[in-house]
Amino acid sequence: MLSSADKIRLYKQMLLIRRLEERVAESYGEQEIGGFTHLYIGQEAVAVGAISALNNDDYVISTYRDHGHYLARGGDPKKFMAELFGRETGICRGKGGSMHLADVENHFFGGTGIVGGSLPIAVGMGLACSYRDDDRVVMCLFGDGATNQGVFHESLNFAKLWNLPVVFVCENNFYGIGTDVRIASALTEVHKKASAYGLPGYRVNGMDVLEVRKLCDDVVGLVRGGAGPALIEARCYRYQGHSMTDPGRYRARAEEELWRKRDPIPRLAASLLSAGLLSEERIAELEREVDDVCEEAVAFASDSPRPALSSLYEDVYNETYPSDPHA
Amino acid sequence: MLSSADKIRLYKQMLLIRRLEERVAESYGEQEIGGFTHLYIGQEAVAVGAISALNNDDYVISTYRDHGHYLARGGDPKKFMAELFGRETGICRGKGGSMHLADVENHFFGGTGIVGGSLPIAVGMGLACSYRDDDRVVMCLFGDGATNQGVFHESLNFAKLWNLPVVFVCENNFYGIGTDVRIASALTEVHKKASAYGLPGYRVNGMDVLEVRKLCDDVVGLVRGGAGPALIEARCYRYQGHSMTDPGRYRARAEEELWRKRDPIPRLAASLLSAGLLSEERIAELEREVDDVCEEAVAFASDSPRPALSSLYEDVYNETYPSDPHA
Amino acid sequence: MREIRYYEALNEALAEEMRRDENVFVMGEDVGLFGGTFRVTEGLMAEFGARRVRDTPIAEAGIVGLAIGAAFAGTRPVPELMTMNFAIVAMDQIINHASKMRYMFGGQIDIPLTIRAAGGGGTQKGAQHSHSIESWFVNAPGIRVVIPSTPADAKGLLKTSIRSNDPVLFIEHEMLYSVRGPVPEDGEDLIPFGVADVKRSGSDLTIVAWSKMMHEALRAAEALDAEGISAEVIDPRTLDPFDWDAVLGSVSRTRRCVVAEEGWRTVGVGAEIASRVTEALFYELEAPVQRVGAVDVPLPYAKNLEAAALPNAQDIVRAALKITT
Amino acid sequence: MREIRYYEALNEALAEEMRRDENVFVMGEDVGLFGGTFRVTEGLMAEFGARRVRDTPIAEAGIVGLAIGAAFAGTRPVPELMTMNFAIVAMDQIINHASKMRYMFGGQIDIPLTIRAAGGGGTQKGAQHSHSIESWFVNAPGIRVVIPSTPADAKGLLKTSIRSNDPVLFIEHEMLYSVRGPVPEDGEDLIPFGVADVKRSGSDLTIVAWSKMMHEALRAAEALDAEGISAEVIDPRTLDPFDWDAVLGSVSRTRRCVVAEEGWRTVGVGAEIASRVTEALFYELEAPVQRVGAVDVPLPYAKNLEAAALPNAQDIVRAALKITT
Ligand SMILES: Cc1ncc(C[n+]2csc(CCOP(=O)(O)OP(=O)(O)O)c2C)c(N)n1
Ligand SMILES: Cc1ncc(C[n+]2csc(CCOP(=O)(O)OP(=O)(O)O)c2C)c(N)n1
Ligand SMILES: [Mg+2]
Ligand SMILES: [Mg+2]
Repeated sequence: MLSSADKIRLYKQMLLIRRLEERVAESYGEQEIGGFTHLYIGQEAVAVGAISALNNDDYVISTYRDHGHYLARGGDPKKFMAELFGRETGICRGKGGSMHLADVENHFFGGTGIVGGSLPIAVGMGLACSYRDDDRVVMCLFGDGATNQGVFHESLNFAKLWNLPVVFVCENNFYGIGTDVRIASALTEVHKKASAYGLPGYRVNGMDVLEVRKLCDDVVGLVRGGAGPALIEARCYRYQGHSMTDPGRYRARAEEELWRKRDPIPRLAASLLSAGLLSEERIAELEREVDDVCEEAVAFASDSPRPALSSLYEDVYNETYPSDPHA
Repeated sequence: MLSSADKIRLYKQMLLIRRLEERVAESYGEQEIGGFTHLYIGQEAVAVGAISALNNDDYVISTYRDHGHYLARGGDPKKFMAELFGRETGICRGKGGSMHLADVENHFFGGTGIVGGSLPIAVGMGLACSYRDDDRVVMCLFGDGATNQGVFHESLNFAKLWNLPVVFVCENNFYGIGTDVRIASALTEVHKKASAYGLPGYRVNGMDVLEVRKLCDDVVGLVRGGAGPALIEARCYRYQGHSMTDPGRYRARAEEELWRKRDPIPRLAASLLSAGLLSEERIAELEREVDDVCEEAVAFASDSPRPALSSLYEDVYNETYPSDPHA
Repeated sequence: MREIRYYEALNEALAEEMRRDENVFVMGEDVGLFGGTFRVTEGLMAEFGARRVRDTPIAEAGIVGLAIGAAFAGTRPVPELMTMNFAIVAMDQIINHASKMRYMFGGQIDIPLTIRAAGGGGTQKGAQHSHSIESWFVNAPGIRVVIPSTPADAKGLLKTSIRSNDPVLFIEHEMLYSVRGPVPEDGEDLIPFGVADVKRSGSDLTIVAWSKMMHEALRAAEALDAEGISAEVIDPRTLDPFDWDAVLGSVSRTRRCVVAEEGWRTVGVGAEIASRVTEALFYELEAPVQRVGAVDVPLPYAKNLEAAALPNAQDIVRAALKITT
Repeated sequence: MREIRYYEALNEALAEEMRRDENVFVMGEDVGLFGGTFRVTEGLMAEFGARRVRDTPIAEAGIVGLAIGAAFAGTRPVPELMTMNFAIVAMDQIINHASKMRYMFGGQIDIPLTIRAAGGGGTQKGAQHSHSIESWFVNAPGIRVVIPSTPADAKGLLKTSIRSNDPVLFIEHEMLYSVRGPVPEDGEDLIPFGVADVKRSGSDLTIVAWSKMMHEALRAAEALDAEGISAEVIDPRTLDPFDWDAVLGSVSRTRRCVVAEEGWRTVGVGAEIASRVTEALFYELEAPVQRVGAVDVPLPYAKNLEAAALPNAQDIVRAALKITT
């Protein structure tokens, strides 16, 4: 059972993700941020509910839509914003950008831009856990679109064959860019895809952070206990376009409105208010606290220097040789 | 219902494959045949039972273990043997060899050496059938090992999404080279993998040509009728090593003996004999007829010229340009 | 002549070829309802319907494999892989299947297949989304490599590709889609493979460049002009087949050559061009052929680093000055 | 020194490194029970058990992906892809993930990963089973490319690869596995990356060749000797990093160079070597650098055609004579 402090923490995390993402959109508009930028707005309950069920030394791995995961994992908002601004102080020294956040200190192994690409890597991290017989688990978050890639199939098969501690969390937001899951998946109930590998498949309301957290507590516990891998389908919705350049015309207005009514942040606020765990004043205070963090993050990013040109040649390899560029 | 003539035809086809494969092994030993050579001995009932259920203008596509499929599809034994001998008169002008038999006149689109590689191609041929609204079906034969490749997943998903007329026939001989299906597949009942795509999955005794034929008649009929793709698992056994260079030490002697007792050729002979559809004399005659075909095939192959060196540069493209090699 | 954008030229080519031949169809991620990530397939679904404009799952190996099979069976698929980055996921189908099956089957089949994908960097998309890897496909025989730099070339070459009976990898460039240029309206104005285009004449130096780098080369040529150096800019337009006659003819006049590409410099297509030019004209060259390409590191996100990693007009000028002064 | 075969040398390297470091493990298709398609992993399962010698499904993208993840998390996986042909199936994991993640994460991680695979043709395995595509991986930065020609190099370099903290593509050759040669018994006799080996000294001509072509180069050198031409044979051993000093040093003495590789000639690694040698030594070269490589067609099955497609000692001799007489 979660304490009220726990629940408030979840609330604050979701709020932070939401507000920071709004700042990202702003800064993208101001051309401080470039490249592909995929906002997480609408899906906050999944990242926060799922990742909070983990221990600190468990591994998390993500996709290009990684802002929410990075932040839910405890990543520094300043280093986050600086990364998106392409600054030397960014979490990846400005080399990764929005799609490739990683925060190894927090055991967050980041963002890959290749749909499905992180799944076998997650399983490999699970293999290392099993190899060393430590009791970590790996959580791998990905979209509904990724479940149609060949590596999804290979990864679930490997995980089950070797009984690896991997929790696959599919964020089913019903679209891969503009493609409806019904156009892309013969089986639209994504969690049922687990059956072809003998994995348990769970479905959860991804718009309710407490439900997500509860299921993940259970599943992570089972997986950590040696029950083998599991697949969770969290149904959710992204409120923005696929990336900053997508006006999102392929979705019905009515559908969007429906899902906006399910917004996980007011939902939790209402439930905490009605349970008397939170007051309107405290909510306003939380908003202010979060705003301060956002302010600071943007200020830190804008004040940070761009990477030195010499860093272009760094980080390709651990070990360098005379024939490497500018070695 | 099959006529007795039909059944005898199936018998003769299986016998031809068996005897020709024995010649292939001999010629490989004499170094007339090189490269990778994968014998089909033991699995004859699958090729013959499944492919005979098709119309002449249906498409068939195979793997590197393609001898049986090519022959069951009506491929010329002479051009087959000449191909394996690397001669100009081979069905692929000596360019393909054992793994890459194709016989486009018979709508046999051949042999690919990449495990799983032919599956999406089969689905694409099914797409062409559907696109043109003709009533052909595509039969795609592959091994148990191939079902763990990513393209298996992608192919079944595509086939179901677009309701394409593709019959996937998995020849489950329980091994991929030396790897037991239990080591490679989380779900060893291969036909159940169909469930993740909403496809029907069937299992059949691949050592009984009449059973295979009967199931394939039904399934091909359904698929041709528009019911969408299907997956058939035919359980069978290869009596030889994976390829000519594999002594096959990883299999238990007892297991091999068990499966040898299920040999599809004597099995059908016994059943036809006991039903009075075939006599011992006719069987001996069939053996002689088949031997003659084999003899002729080997003689044709040895007497055929090696490809002219100029042919090295031919067949890369349909249209050539001055910068192509030796254009 | 009317001017249209590169993406519009491609869109016209697709629409015209689909009108002309019922067997031509497009497929790919978001090509239909969404209209194509780069608007190249915009409007096609409205005109041709979902049978001929097929939205697919995210499964690039499957997309290419299906297209190969459909080509075997007599249709003319034009799959889009969105970007060249994702062609890497489909590499086995492209290299081991599309490029080899005709040969290994002794010429029994044709594979009339045009794989479209956008290459290139320059908009901070980072290491995994900025590939210029045409060199791999030029290395492997069996597939044509077409890489237009202008709207007119884009249209004329896409039409030729679709009508070709061989597999074609048709590489567009993300940063060229919005470039405008004159494009003939005549639907039969095709551009043949293997014919380079002299985009600018000159006498002191030959610059060979394609795709976005052709535009950098033109800018470089302007700058060199100011220094009194007359540069010829040759755009091969197709890298396989390659118009060696045009390049060697030009260099045998100018006796100096710079090759500029956006891909990594090491083992780029530029290495091949430099080698062949040197093999053919060693005793005529005044100086070694110079190669310009990307720095050999994964492409970084930060704007200043990305700009430093990618080659540009200035790099071409610098290379040219090295061998002309 | 005792002589052992190339495959035995590799086997020794694996066993020694596994004994030395508990974090080293191997995985791949048929590496365990079967003992490895080319016997390289023979006996390892008996000694180290199924935890450290892992038989996998046929799923190359998965195999490489798992190995990357395991490397992230602190182990040192040595996946085998059986052959380079199947590396093409795993191309996205190799290029987009193994080679780029360290860079795009700003150096936060190391990926100590050694991917082993056999390349090459020569035994009639046909178009899909005969690849020498090292050029693609040399083109892409972020992964080391190691390609030994002798048993001693194989052992010493495999050990260095396994101990390296960077991803390595370790390319063996199917036709070299049975080649014998002296191999030091000392388990600490490692061979460093980026140090070429002069396999034969000579003064008239430098032949740069690796893997199986190094042996063809030695044969060619013998033949040239008979013609009074003294050829030096340099084996770079690692193509990334590359020992430019050694090659340029040799060519600046001999002033003539032939590069021989088994891969397709067009945009092969030879093009890079020829280009760099020419760039550095243009005014010292007596003749253009000659490149020897496979004919640019998919490899055919028929013995006589395959032999005609693949480069050999005679081709090297012919190229050498072109620039020495
Ligand atoms: C291999 C690959 N193919 C295509 C793309 C282009 N692409 C980027 S995101 C995306 C949609 C992914 O959808 P989903 O997995 O549902 O994740 P979501 O964006 O909804 O979070 C596509 C097709 C890519 N990045 N990688
Ligand atoms: C992509 C790929 N990986 C590995 C191989 C090597 N290989 C050839 S056959 C084979 C086993 C295939 O097993 P299965 O699919 O069961 O077919 P079978 O040989 O039993 O008919 C393997 C691993 C290959 N040819 N292609
Ligand atoms: Mg989605
Ligand atoms: Mg099998």
